[in-house]
Amino acid sequence: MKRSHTFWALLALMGAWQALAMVIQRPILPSPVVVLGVFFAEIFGELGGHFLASLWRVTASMVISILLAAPAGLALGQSQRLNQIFAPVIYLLYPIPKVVFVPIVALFLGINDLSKIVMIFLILFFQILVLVRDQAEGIRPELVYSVRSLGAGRRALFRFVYWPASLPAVLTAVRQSIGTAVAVLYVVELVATSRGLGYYIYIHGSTFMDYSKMYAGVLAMSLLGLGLYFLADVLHRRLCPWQFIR
Amino acid sequence: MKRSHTFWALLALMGAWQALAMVIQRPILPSPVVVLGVFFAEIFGELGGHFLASLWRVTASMVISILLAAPAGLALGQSQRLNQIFAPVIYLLYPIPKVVFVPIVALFLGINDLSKIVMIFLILFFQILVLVRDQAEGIRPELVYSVRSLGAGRRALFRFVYWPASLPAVLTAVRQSIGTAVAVLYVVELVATSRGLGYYIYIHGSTFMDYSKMYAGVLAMSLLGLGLYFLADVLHRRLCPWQFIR
Amino acid sequence: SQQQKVRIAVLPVIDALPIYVAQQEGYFKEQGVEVEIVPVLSAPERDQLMQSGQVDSILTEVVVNMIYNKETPQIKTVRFLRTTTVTTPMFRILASKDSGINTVADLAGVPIAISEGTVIEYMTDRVLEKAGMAPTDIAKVAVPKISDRMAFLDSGQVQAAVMPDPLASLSIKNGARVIIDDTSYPEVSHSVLAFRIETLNQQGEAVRKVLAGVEQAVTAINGDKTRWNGLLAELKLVPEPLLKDYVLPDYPLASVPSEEQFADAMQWAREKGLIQKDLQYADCVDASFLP
Amino acid sequence: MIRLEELSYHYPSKPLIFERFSLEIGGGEAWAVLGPSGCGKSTLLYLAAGLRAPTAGRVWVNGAILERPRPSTGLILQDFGLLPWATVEENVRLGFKIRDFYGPDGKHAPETTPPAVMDERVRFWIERLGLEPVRGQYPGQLSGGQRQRTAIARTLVLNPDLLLMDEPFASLDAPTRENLQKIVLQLRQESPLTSVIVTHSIEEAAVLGQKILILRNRTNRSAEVVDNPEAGGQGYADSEGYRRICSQLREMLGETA
Amino acid sequence: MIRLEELSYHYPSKPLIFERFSLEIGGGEAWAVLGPSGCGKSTLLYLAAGLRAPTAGRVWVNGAILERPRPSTGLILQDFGLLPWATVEENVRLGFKIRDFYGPDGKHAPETTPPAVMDERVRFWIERLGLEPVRGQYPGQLSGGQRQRTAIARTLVLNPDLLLMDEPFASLDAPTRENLQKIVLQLRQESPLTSVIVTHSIEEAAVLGQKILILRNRTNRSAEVVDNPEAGGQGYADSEGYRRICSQLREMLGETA
Ligand SMILES: Nc1ncnc2c1ncn2[C@@H]1O[C@H](COP(=O)(O)OP(=O)(O)OP(=O)(O)O)[C@@H](O)[C@H]1O
Ligand SMILES: Nc1ncnc2c1ncn2[C@@H]1O[C@H](COP(=O)(O)OP(=O)(O)OP(=O)(O)O)[C@@H](O)[C@H]1O
Ligand SMILES: [Mg+2]
Ligand SMILES: [Mg+2]
Repeated sequence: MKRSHTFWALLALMGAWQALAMVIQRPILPSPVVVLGVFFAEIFGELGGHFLASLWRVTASMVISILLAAPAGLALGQSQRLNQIFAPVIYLLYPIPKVVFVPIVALFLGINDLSKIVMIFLILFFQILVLVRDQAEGIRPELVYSVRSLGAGRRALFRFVYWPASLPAVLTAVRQSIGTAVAVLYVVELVATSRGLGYYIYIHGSTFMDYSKMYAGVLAMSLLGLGLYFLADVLHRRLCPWQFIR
Repeated sequence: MKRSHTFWALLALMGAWQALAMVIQRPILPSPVVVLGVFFAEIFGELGGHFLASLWRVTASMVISILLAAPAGLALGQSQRLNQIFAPVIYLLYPIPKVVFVPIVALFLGINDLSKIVMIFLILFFQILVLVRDQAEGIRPELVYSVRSLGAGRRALFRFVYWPASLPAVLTAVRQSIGTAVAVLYVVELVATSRGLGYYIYIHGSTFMDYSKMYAGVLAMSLLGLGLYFLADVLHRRLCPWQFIR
Repeated sequence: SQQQKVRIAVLPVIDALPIYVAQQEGYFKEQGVEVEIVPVLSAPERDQLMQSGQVDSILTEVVVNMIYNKETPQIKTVRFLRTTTVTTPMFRILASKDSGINTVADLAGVPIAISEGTVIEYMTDRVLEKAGMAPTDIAKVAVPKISDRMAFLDSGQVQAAVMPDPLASLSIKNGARVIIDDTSYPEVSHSVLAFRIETLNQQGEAVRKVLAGVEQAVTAINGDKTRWNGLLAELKLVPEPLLKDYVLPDYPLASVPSEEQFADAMQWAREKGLIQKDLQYADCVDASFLP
Repeated sequence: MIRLEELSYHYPSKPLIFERFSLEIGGGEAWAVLGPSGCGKSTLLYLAAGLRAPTAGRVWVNGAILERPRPSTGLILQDFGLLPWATVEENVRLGFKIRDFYGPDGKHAPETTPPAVMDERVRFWIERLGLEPVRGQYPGQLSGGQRQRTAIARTLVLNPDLLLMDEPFASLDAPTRENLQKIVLQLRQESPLTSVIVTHSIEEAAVLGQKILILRNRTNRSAEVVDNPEAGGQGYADSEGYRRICSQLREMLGETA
Repeated sequence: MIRLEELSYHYPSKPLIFERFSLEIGGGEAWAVLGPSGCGKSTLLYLAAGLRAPTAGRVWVNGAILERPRPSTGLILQDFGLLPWATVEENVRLGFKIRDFYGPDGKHAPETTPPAVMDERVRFWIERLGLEPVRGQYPGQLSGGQRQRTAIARTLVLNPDLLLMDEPFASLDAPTRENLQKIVLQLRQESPLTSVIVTHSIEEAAVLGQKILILRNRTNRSAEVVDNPEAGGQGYADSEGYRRICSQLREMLGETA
């Protein structure tokens, strides 16, 4: 991703938004010009604080999710037996809207930052798990054979084949998680908090009906995601240099 | 996935649930025995109707999402140039909580089934797009060379290499979408509808505080997802037989 | 002349009963107006539908009406739907079982779970002030979903919360204690029916008919409170475990918030920063459509 | 048929493999390319096939500058490039499918494909290469030699007028290998075929190459060509000339090793 | 060293490749395996390496029933099996990394690995196989022969006592190939190495195999073995005995073709 492309993309989106706003002509979709004004006025003040709170929650929950879901996915992808046992459990739990667990999580963890991070984690976990598992399942058997012939057992295969082979999938999972994690802030940051972009958008969109502020919050989310994507791209180049040779 | 495994998985989850319920001892988590009773009493009546309404919405939105996002993902994965142009747009739009678009979608489509399907579609689209794109990017160049040497241009490469090579990723995307689509019913089916499992869970959990009915609804969602997963597995075996040889 | 449909977005609360009754009993039809009830599950969704022009009318409250109108007048309150009466409170401040809170004084500095910027917060401030609490002692925590508030109260994650009638009874059943309710200050708690101003201008006649239908329904309900159990069960406006003992409140006859009520709510809304400038009563409340 | 004009090529941030390298391969000629591992033999074929663009200079094929792979060039890749999701038969049929896909537009497919004979040709080559027993199997289920034969069948089935082969018989046993060499010689008699075969076997080069190009493990600046006009003749492999060419080649290659 | 005892094997829903097949390979012997494409040569190596379990019968290696790959068996796969995400050097070092990972437990790694010499051995083999110029490259950037040499280096670096090679020199040019054959002969002199090489080259089999096993393209029921005791001797490739063995092998294989 190049800076210039990002700039043009932003500009194009703003253009589309402006056009849509002019078609709709309603307070629910203010013009991007207005929103940008509000955004720059607020980002160094109130909005900035919400941004940081959300950044922390998103990052923490993503790190935890990847650390738990990626190895679990690898383990399942590696062993047909394990997968057969756990697949139904995953498939039963994945479709449950995790919001219903808010009170239960709060019961154990209280209504603090941790419980919000855990909520995001619950949403990300299955998404990453399924992706990494499916990827690990598709590894070419010849690779496995060749490394087994060098003496590798289950654990070493995991370390030297399944893990590096699944790294690109893990990075795809990271990209997906960024999108999902930021988006679900809106659900998670409604409960017993007054910090975070989710709260900011909700309070301005639903309580104050101040749509230009609400969209300034949406813009902040967008940019929060974009920043994390830049990081993910850098990470990808670092961790998988072999994917970038031509 | 075998039937017997699914059965045991269900049983194990029920056991865990029962244990948790006994620890918590609060109305917010009723015992699975009670919930099962309610479930079987309701599923052939009211709950069944909600189930069907949700089934239709989930299936329709998944089909639309796959049909639009998979080719788009392939196109971006195939061409570095296209990807460089569109990646920032995707990354800016993906993290936006799509719920904020409810009024805009309603404005154009009214408050009917279609607008709900479009909302689910908006959520699934980016998730599938990113996955399929990343997968298509990782295709071994030798395959591309060999097929180009047979005379294939861009379109034929798409048809004969990128598409079949990405089929497994599309099926992973289908599995992820099932989980996500069913879970977001809870967000989408709150607006101007009185049908669907999302509505059922919300109204019983948040308005009537009838937690056993709410969990009967959660169970129905879980099973709706599971059923769709069975379908996805069958599809996978049909479409990618080469992945199942040992 | 215009036989257009009037669409009303309605929350699943007992306050909406007159509208459902008018629909079921055919009062709207009798009046010659077609009404479509659009059920919504939460206030944000209701407002989204209104903002995108998908409905003409909403079940709401005066503070929200003011927020709608803070830039330009958009909607007007045309009728009370429910108010607190001396006998039946709308909202209660509850303390959790093991909190050790028994009196209003114990609430000082204890965060009370509320939903921000709504009549619930307004009522909490006013009722506690009236009971002698210093405004600086009133602490609040935002938990917009009633079910979350209830769960948190129940498990002690919050020590106090505001619950609406009739759900408050459920919490009480589970051991929560009533610290104070709004019967001590009945002027604050209410819900209203508000219409888009364009609708009022273009379809005034239809609005009048709607209100006439509601009036018929209110009279019918107040006249015989036992007749509606079937409808209540079907609509599930009252949780099942409470249904058996539940007594419907008295619904207000044709009326709108007074200028004093409006002024007090506006003062509160300005202090809270919900609105930035004073609004005209006439821009927000309109009694002229009442039968 | 092929003219390399002052061609230069290097992989990104790697040293030059070819620099102002010129070569002319006439129509109907049979060439072999020999050289140590890593000297650029495969790269040369990629360039001639239009799969890689030269860093400088030009590649002409049939009087036109090569800008994209020609539909009637047949290329057999060193690592086969079989589609893992297609059976042997589907892989062999792939070229026809691609032509069907575009229709005979002259750009992706020759203008003159008689589609009727497709099935017959597929069957013919599958049988000819002994792939009948595995026709329904996926590449993952094939032995090395079976994969290689599938790649050969896939190319020959399209009846190319220019055949570029990258070590096509490397994983085949002696009888199969000799049999396939015979097939190539035969094809050349039946049709006006130009062929370039990359091989690491000196004997194979001597049997199949009327001209033998030798590449070196450094930047190749000019073409070093050994003439071997009698290649492919009846009983040539037992002749004195053959043995002489073989030892000449061995000597030339030994130099670099 | 290796004893196949009444071994049967077939791939799922495929005909039997081996049926009650018995064979004994003594310690220190050098074997070659010849046979037409698809006859089961690679499969035999997979079985001997412990990567596939026989359908019936048993494989003994060093007096123990083989149940998992032995750490001191070296296997060179036909399709190399290089890790695409590791450079040449990292691929060569892989075996050591795995041993480090487990520590010398006797199960995954021999009990006696002196880790100090690791770097030295890696350097030695990379140089010996001419991989120095590409040591930092990924497999996707290598030529066919470079890949093959990397796979060879990866195996030899571990100093195996049993070396199983599946067409290890197939994509190498003649000088490199001869050079590597010499290396294998040399290894055998230096250490008590048992080796089995699968090849499609009759000459290679005759040069390297003291015993030559011939497999057929049908169910193999008994081992057909040609003795070639002088293989590997100085100047053997020019001797009369060599030529006789070669033509005998050619005849035996020709029969099946
Ligand atoms: N994709 C690539 N990126 C960078 N370098 C490459 C790439 N492909 C090949 N090379 C390098 O270019 C040189 C020539 O490679 P090429 O494949 O043409 O060799 P070759 O003559 O076919 O060798 P072999 O006989 O071993 O197949 C080699 O040194 C190789 O390392
Ligand atoms: N994974 C597999 N599944 C099914 N059949 C297989 C599989 N691998 C190999 N076969 C079949 O088993 C037979 C023996 O294969 P093998 O790879 O051992 O042959 P080979 O003797 O090594 O041949 P080559 O010289 O061509 O490499 C072949 O007919 C092949 O089609
Ligand atoms: Mg090559
Ligand atoms: Mg083989």
